[in-house]
Amino acid sequence: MNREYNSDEMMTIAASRALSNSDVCFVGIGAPSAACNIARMTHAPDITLIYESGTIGTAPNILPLSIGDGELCETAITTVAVPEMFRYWLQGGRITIGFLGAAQLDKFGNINTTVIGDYGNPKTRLPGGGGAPEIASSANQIYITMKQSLRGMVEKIDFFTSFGHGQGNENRKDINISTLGPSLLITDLAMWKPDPVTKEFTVFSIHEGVSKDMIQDSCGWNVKYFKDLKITKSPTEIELKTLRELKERTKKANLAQDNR
Amino acid sequence: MNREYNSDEMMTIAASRALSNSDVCFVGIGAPSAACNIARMTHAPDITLIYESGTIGTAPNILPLSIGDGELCETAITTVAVPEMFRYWLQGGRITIGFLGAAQLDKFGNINTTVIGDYGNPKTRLPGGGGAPEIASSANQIYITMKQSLRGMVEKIDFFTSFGHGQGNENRKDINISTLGPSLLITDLAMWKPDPVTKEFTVFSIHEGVSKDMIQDSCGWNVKYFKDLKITKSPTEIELKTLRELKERTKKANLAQDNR
Amino acid sequence: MAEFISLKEGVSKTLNKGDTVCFEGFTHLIPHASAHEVVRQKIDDLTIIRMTPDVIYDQLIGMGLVKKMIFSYAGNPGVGLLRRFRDSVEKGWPNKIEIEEHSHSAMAHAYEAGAAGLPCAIFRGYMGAELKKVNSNIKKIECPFTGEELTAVPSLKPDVAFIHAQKADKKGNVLIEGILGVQKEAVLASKKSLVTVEEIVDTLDCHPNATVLPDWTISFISHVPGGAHPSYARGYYKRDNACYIEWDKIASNRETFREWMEENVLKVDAEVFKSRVEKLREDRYE
Amino acid sequence: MAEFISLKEGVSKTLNKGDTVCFEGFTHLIPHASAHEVVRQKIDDLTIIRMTPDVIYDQLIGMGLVKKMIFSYAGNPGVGLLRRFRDSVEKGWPNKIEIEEHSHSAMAHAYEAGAAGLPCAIFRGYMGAELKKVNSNIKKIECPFTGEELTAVPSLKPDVAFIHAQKADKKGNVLIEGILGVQKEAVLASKKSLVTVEEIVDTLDCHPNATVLPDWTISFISHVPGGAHPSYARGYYKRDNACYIEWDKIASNRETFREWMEENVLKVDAEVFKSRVEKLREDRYE
Repeated sequence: MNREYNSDEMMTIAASRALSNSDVCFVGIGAPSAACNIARMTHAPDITLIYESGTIGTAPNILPLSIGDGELCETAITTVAVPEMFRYWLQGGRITIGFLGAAQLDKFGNINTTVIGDYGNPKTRLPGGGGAPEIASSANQIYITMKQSLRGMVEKIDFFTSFGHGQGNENRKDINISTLGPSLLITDLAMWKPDPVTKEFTVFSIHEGVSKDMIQDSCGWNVKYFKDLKITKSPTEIELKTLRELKERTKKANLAQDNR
Repeated sequence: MNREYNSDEMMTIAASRALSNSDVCFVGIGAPSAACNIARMTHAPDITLIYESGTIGTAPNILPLSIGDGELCETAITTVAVPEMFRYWLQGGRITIGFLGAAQLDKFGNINTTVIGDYGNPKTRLPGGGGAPEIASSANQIYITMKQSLRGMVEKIDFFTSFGHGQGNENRKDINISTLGPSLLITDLAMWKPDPVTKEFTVFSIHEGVSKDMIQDSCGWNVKYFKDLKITKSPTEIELKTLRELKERTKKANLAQDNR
Repeated sequence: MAEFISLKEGVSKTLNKGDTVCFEGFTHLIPHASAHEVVRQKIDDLTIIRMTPDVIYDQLIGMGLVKKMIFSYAGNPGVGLLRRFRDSVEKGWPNKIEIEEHSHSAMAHAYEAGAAGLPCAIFRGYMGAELKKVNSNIKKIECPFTGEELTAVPSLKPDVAFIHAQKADKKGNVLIEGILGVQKEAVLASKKSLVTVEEIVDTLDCHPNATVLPDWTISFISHVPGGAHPSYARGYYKRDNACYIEWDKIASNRETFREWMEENVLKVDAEVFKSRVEKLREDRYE
Repeated sequence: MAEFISLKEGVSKTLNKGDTVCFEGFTHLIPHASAHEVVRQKIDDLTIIRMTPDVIYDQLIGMGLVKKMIFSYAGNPGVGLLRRFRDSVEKGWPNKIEIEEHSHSAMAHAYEAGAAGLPCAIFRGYMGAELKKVNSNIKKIECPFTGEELTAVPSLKPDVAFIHAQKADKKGNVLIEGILGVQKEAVLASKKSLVTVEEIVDTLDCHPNATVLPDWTISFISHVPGGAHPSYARGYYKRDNACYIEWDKIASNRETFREWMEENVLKVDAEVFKSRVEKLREDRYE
């Protein structure tokens, strides 16, 4: 197997490592979905994955294209109606980790997936929040994963789709949110966690082969680093193999449909 | 078959006649349950019977002892959880007739099944309201069935478990209840419906062979009669046969368990 | 993650003196074995919650373990009144329990709100009904859009929920089928839970939308075949209606009640339930 | 009581110009055939509701039939943005639709409240989120017991709900299995409903707790095999992911969009759906 890997693969694998067997994970589609399933297929076989379509304890063999693909239901422990999902399972406080992506993110973990420009007169109308506004406050912690870009990681987001640490410090407590909020950011270049006081996302681990310049050049805010900065270990053979086989199976399954 | 019948049989059969194929009936246990099932087994095969245990469209072959007997689930179109039953089905306004019994009843159809005597220091503590308080306001109409007695049909009930027409007249509208409330009372002696103005239960049909004295002697309020008073037709052969066979099957099924 | 445990140990690890506890079941799947174990362990000062307190609540009250009961219908289903409950409320024997009384709709909404992590439930209820005069946990709330006056009750969040279910798989996922009652809500609303099951199987292998409680929502699972008797477990055994009718006689007298409890609860253990349902097994009638 | 009817007649009897309507489906069982029939009948001035408006809402908007949309996530699932929705909101083509935007949790609670006959839903939501600044249908409400500030939204009560389901029995009881979405709530919350089904069977013969809508909760049932395509129907055919990816290209341009609609919607009828799923039938892969 080719042990060379790209930054996307590094991102997904680094994110997967942050999950454990005892987590109950509310999974967003895209990068979060891949990371969660790699975790399940490698070191955390007992992790509980929940998709907002109502599928609880799902174990897909291929990556779903949407949050409601058939594979999710077929492999789930049970599938509940969507109102129950949001009421009993998310709002009920049963989720340990809400795993989100972002179109725009600021350094306090606030996310915008609603609109670029003015809400009433948008430059780009994005899909909107979906489950995110309540995932952000009901899940015990939030992990965020996204590729770095100046367009994505910005000083000021255009719209507060979901609340991270707000203006930082104790802002969450100030508005009576009792959950931890964004506690981990995994990009294609580094791992970030909030500064214990200011709550500003701060790099604690740089992926192998990445420079500080690369991180700053693709981030719209002034990047800070923890003192005991680490290097993220590159993907192991088993991690890479699992990820690539998963992507291959997924591609094949989709092709099977296309070639009709 | 013996065409002689008792007043209990008359009551059940008279009650069953008031139901139609298009009714969606929330069924209380005891007399209401027998009446509803006789209707289903005779002239209203398509009637929908709902028990508060969550069984929708049930068609038991024997009478259940409780509201949650296995027979109800086995013969139902579907069985939902109890919260859904009260939320989507009762409160959702889908019930055409709520069929209740009563320990104490007043002439305005107000029902007491909570307590005889003072609530805090009761003479007899009864089971309580169960579903009745909301059946009384959410079902489109309420049918009540009970055997007449001076203890049961009283001028003043000790506790308002469920609201009928309150103090009469437009009292329901006054407290913003939009459903019709008690619209039929079937006793072992007569059929009653509310006076169009005062809402006082008034006899419109006397069961065959019953005298006005018999009705008054077992009723705690001053009985009134509609002008065009009718005679309730005695049970037909098919009605009696259906009721007796149902009771026989029920007895047999229970004996089968007892003789173990 | 659910831990498999004996009922005796499970009860002692789960329930403490003074706890708020529900033993839910709506005619079907009533956790009799668990309640009897609580009686044997004499865990008292309890606040007991149930929509339809019946025989086991009569027993807990009669044995003096109860401080308060939150309920909506206290009857022996299809038979009549609860004698021990009445004796407590009417005559204060063995102690006068405090009661918080609701309607079914209120309790169902309150369990739902508990499962949904909310502090209260709103519904259209108690219109013209007198309970709201004697229960301060029934309040008004106004719809901010229509101005309609609705009713609010606090959500139910017991310390412990006991339920009985048909099956658990080896991982601890629990399946409930048939009349579902409020058991799922009760478990999700409670801090801790113990589920007794008829059977432990390799995999549940059930309908994709069947009511399954994942293992991580449950504290303890005990294998107690027959544990619902004289209630029933769909697919396993029928309701023992005769026992319910008999209970009316047993409970009518303090002496016969105590004797019955001595013989049938205190002197035995959870194992007896298996034999009690032997002759009610469904295959006998099908 | 549900009436069996052709889709064409059913749509014309159910939906009127100016109505508030939802075509629900959460990735699974999306009622494409019904939406296309609405397009053919040019019923306009609609307020369309959906948690996850996707391709069919893009189509309704692009065809100029929509006045307002109430929603929580407007995307092409797994693919990207909705081009026709964007063109309307950003450039006003063919008209600028009004939007009322919520979160999923808010919409789910609002459908539930609609089904439960309540005027509003309360939940713990939008904490720190900006939507409540731009949507006046998000209000505060205080728990009368704890004082906690909760959020209220008006319940959803559409004039008409369109859904697609696996089966109806001959009486008109409808079975939904797999990913259930909010379809049951949507039907129960709506004044009228039309259900397209894959199959009509003698009896549903299903699990006792399966999601069944009794015949008397439904206005019309139409037999439209394949009626969810390119969405899927569990047990019948798989999701046509390629179509969703293709839609991104088709919808990116006003001209290609109009042409596609002309060829694939306006010039055909509901019969075509059957053939569209022929090669996606599940047995091909199992």
